[in-house]
Amino acid sequence: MTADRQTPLIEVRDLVKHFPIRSGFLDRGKGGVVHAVDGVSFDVMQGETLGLVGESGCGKSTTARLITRLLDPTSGSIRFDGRDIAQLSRKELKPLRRDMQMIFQDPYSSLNPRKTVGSIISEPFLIHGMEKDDAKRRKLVEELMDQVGLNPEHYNRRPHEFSGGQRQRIGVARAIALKPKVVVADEPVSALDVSIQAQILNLLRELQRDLGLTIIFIAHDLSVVRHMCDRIAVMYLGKIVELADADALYGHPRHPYTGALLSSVPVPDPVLARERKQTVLGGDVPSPANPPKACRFHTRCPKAVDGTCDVDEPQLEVKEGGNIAACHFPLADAEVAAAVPTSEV
Amino acid sequence: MGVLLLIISAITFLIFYALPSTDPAQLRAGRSGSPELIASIRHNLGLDKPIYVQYYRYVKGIVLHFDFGFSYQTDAPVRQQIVDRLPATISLTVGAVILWLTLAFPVGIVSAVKRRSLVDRAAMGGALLAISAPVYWLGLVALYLFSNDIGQFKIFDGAGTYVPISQNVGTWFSSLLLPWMVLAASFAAFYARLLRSSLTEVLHEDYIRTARAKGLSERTVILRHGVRAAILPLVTVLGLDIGILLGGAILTESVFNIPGIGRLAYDAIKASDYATIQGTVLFGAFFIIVANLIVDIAYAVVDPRVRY
Amino acid sequence: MSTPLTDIAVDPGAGPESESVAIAARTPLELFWRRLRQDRVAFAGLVFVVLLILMAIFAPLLVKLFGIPGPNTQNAQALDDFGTPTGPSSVHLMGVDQLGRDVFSRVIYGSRVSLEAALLSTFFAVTLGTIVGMVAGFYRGWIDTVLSRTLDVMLGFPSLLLGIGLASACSFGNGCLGGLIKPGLTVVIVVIALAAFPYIARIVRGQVLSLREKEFIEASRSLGASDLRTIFREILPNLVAPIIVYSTLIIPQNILFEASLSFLGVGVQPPTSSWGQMIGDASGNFGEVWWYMLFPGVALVLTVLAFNLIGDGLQDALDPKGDR
Amino acid sequence: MTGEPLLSVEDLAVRFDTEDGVVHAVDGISYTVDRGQVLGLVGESGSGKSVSSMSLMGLTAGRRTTIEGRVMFEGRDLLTLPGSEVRAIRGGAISMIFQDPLSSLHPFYTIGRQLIEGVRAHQDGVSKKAARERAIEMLGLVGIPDPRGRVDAYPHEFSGGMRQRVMIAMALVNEPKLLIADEPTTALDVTVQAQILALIKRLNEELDMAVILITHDLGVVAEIADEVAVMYAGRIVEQAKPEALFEAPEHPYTWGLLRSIPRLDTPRDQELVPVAGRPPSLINRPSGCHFHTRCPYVREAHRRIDPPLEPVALGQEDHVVRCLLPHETRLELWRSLESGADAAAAGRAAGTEVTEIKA
Repeated sequence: MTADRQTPLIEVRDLVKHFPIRSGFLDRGKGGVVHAVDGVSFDVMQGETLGLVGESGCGKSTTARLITRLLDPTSGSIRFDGRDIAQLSRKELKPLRRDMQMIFQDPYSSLNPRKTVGSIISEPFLIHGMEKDDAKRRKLVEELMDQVGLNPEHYNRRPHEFSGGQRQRIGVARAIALKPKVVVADEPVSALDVSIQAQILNLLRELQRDLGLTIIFIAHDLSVVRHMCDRIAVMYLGKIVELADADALYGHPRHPYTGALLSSVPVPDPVLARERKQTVLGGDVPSPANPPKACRFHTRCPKAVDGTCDVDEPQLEVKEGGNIAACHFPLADAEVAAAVPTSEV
Repeated sequence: MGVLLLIISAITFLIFYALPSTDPAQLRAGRSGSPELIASIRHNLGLDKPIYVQYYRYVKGIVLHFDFGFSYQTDAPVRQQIVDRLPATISLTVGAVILWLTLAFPVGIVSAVKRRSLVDRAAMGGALLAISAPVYWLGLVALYLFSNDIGQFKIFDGAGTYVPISQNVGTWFSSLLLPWMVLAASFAAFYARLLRSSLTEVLHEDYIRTARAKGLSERTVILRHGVRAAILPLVTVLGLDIGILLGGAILTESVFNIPGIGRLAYDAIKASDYATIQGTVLFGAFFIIVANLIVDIAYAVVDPRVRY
Repeated sequence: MSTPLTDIAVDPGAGPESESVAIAARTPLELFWRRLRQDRVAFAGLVFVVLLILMAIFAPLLVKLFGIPGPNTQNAQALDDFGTPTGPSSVHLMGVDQLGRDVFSRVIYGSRVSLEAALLSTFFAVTLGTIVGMVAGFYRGWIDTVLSRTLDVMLGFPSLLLGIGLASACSFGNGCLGGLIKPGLTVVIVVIALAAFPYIARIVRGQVLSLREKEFIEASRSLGASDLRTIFREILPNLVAPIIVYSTLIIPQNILFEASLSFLGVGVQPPTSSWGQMIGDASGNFGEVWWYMLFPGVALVLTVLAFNLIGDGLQDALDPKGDR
Repeated sequence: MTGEPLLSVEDLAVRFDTEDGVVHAVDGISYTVDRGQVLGLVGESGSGKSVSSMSLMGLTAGRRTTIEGRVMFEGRDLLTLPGSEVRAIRGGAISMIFQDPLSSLHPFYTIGRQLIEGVRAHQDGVSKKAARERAIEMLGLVGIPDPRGRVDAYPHEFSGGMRQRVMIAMALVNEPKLLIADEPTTALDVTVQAQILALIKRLNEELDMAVILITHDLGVVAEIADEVAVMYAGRIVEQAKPEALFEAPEHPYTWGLLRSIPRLDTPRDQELVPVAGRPPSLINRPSGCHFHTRCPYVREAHRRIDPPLEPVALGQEDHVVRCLLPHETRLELWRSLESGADAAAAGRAAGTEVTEIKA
């Protein structure tokens, strides 16, 4: 939209996070590691919404927590505004936290049940020693409440007095309180009833427009991601398998996994559902503790070729149509057209 | 496990050798012991050595010879005393465990299934009462009411009638009846409550709904699917309780005058016989640790998700 | 997804939880009071305990009011010609003991020891247990390993045996640790607190471990909150309710523990009266002087029962699944 | 067979007595399921969709539960049958699968044992061996690789999708005529969801087994349902064949559901129109039309009059709706909404007043 979107605000390079497996009583120490995130690189441009999408265990939430440094990366770099924050100490990170905020998935567990809404939204100011004047701070918090569509009169209520959607608004208000540059939203609507989801999605878009936010939007729901994001990275077992602009990704996915994902999404249109030739993948997502060799998708891939896909790991490269994908045998337009409801080819 | 015992032995050693303001040597020498006698006893017992040397000797004795030293009171080896007293304690424990489990299971299950019914309320009220009564008082009341010496209703054998099972099975059994019941009362109550709460929770689980949806009879649902999962917390507690009781049911053994390990410890305390006290404490800790290990194994047997 | 305390509207015993309905909001505290008030049994326990505490505080006044002798007044006339104590009479409602002391009076005074020992030891146990549990649960890693192992060791002690040993070791002369732990009530309180705190620590640790997984802790960290702030502002307020419940649940245990120690003669030292000690004294000749065994025992059972009732009631009231 | 439906639910009501008052979880719903038919029950949490179907089988029974109405299955009323006969039907002619396959399987027993148990509970005199063979056969039928080798595994040794297959196998052991699937794919990943839905559809066709599919996901019902009922606040507010329901929905709540979710089959930049407000309390239900508190097209009378569930128009008996707006207005409103108008614009186009609903 603007020139801003050419400047990367966050540059992630070769980010890796391995979790040691804690095992039982006798085989302690023998345990391996979970390859939660395994060499992920991408940029987040100023003012854009980048989507991270994938199924459970793909590492999208871990990636979010690495970027916000709620987790320490095993290796790799995260440049935020030109500065590598991957190895900063907690003390060094504190000032940065003002610029980077998170919205959490579960509106029930993300708000402390023992605190009032006012004190929850005041928290960022108190932690960062801003707005020490109580009256001023209260006014600011009430403005924030108004901004996210909450009644400021409910300042002294506690989270349990609100519905799921309203609670999520409280979480949003807390996240934007310090006017951050980036907001990382981790599955912000997946715990909400469908009729409420749109309220929060619309709110996020509105705030992005008004505040010039950069958003990293994490979700498993491909329809939601499509609606919200400018660019999308599809993750599978700790790696990015495809990265493209939203239109390109949904219009002509190149990675067979992306294609299968799109093909699997149930569409509320019985006619379309009947006519489409669905690609149903076999099996489940393999365990990230023991990911398949070479191309991690080869065990489920309808196009996998023995001797290539299970031997040679494909690298991310530009494919036809501008998508960046890591695949030896990317989808052709004809295959896309048959299976993907969003196909534009 | 060995480490745990070592730590416990060190702590008990500290408590019984370093803490007391009374001097063991003096105790041993008796009230009229001359300073020379005390000094020689001290030397003989190694009490004039630094504490770590004393501890080292003590541990070495245990590890190499299973030797807990000698009683200050009787000069008998502590180990022998404990071994002599063990059968009585085992008799008391095993009988009580069987009794309380046979009581607790039906009561706990019925209470959980008929939650808030009259039966449940009565059972749980009684259980709470039983938990609230100290075992020694219950024992005294039971003796006062039912023992065939001083009792108002002469039904059971009284205190101090214990004989080893090898001597006379019938007398052994009848002498232990009252202690078993008294000891089992509060445990049965506790287990019934524990089973009730555990089973109540389990009955809310999704797999219970599945079992019902399969069309199984309510009996199968509760006994096979519910109780099986609900016994898990009981396993832990049972292991610990057996361990503790084997280490000496001090109060019960005192009240009923059963010559078990608890009684031994009690007498040793009365006589400030530290070597014996320490021996029994270590022995008790040993049982608790073994019980814990067995619990861990039992867990893996009950719950296939647990692996070792 | 976790369901908060207050959102349970549909009877979970009957209906599937996925259909839980947001209903009229109510704070956990309100819910708690409401439930507790409805629980007549627990309420009776509460009334009993309040009366008991008043009795303990005003014991001297009560004794005067009833016009009975003090707990240590020996009335030789109450012993019969053979020196055997006499049973309940209009003068001595609960009879007298071997020394001719009024049992009623001693039972009243005994409440002081029971409550003092149980409440103080519970207080120490809860304080220590909460701190240890919070540190272990919050920091996890090696700190947790060390603390948890230590707790395991402490739970691995035969606590009564050890308590007896410690109490007896410290009950002579000037006590132990250079007189820091004095014989009598102090020893008893220390022993009980030491025996009880690992339970609290374990429970608190478990609670903290699960709270720690809640996203609001993550939120607090992502805002840049310090550990201290997270512990005290986010975690501790959520621990208050469970700590209260478990405190009320260990008070009766601790009362029994004190009584057991005193029963065995290693607790509170004579002539101070304690229920357990009275029962212990009576155990020699309860065949004849049943009243000296009976009344302190009844007082003990009722007190423990009352605390248990409260504890049960609190637990039920705070149980999010409470179906009543 | 005759035209008699397999299952006929008449005026089913389920109430829970709670501390806060009586929860009207299901408030008089009626529907029928024919042999081999797939009925989709759609609704959000608290709409009563799960409670209603569990109640058919007595699975919500409890001291504080009241169940009223009639549930006719093969000529017998399930609600008045004695317990033993209901049990014979449960897991026999009617079986169920649930949302979370991990918690729905007993963690301590092998899946083989859990399947065998189901067989032997309903078929007298089946030997353990025969039951085991049946279990293995079913595991194979639902697509578990190497069923003979896996039959003695424990639930925790399976993945989420495989566990749901096990659940389905368990439901199939006694050749049910009706399968009630309660959010069977909600806990699963989208690729696995596609597998499970395909499996259910296949079994429905091959075994001529009727299915009640309960879900909050309109996409899921569109995939496999023959008939869709939309539930709100314990009632069915609209019911039709999927083609009609998705093409020309007539209830404002259905519109809300359809317009508030981002979809893959609409333009990317299409505005989402959320349903305003929050779901109503089932204890103090709104007066009149239960949806009036969230409906932009509410009129004064709607707050008083409770609309019946009736055909949308003469001659369209198989499309019923519970709404007081005139049929033409509804058509007009949906037409505008579908072309991207918001509620206000749609109201203007349809010539009806629009009320702003506060969150």
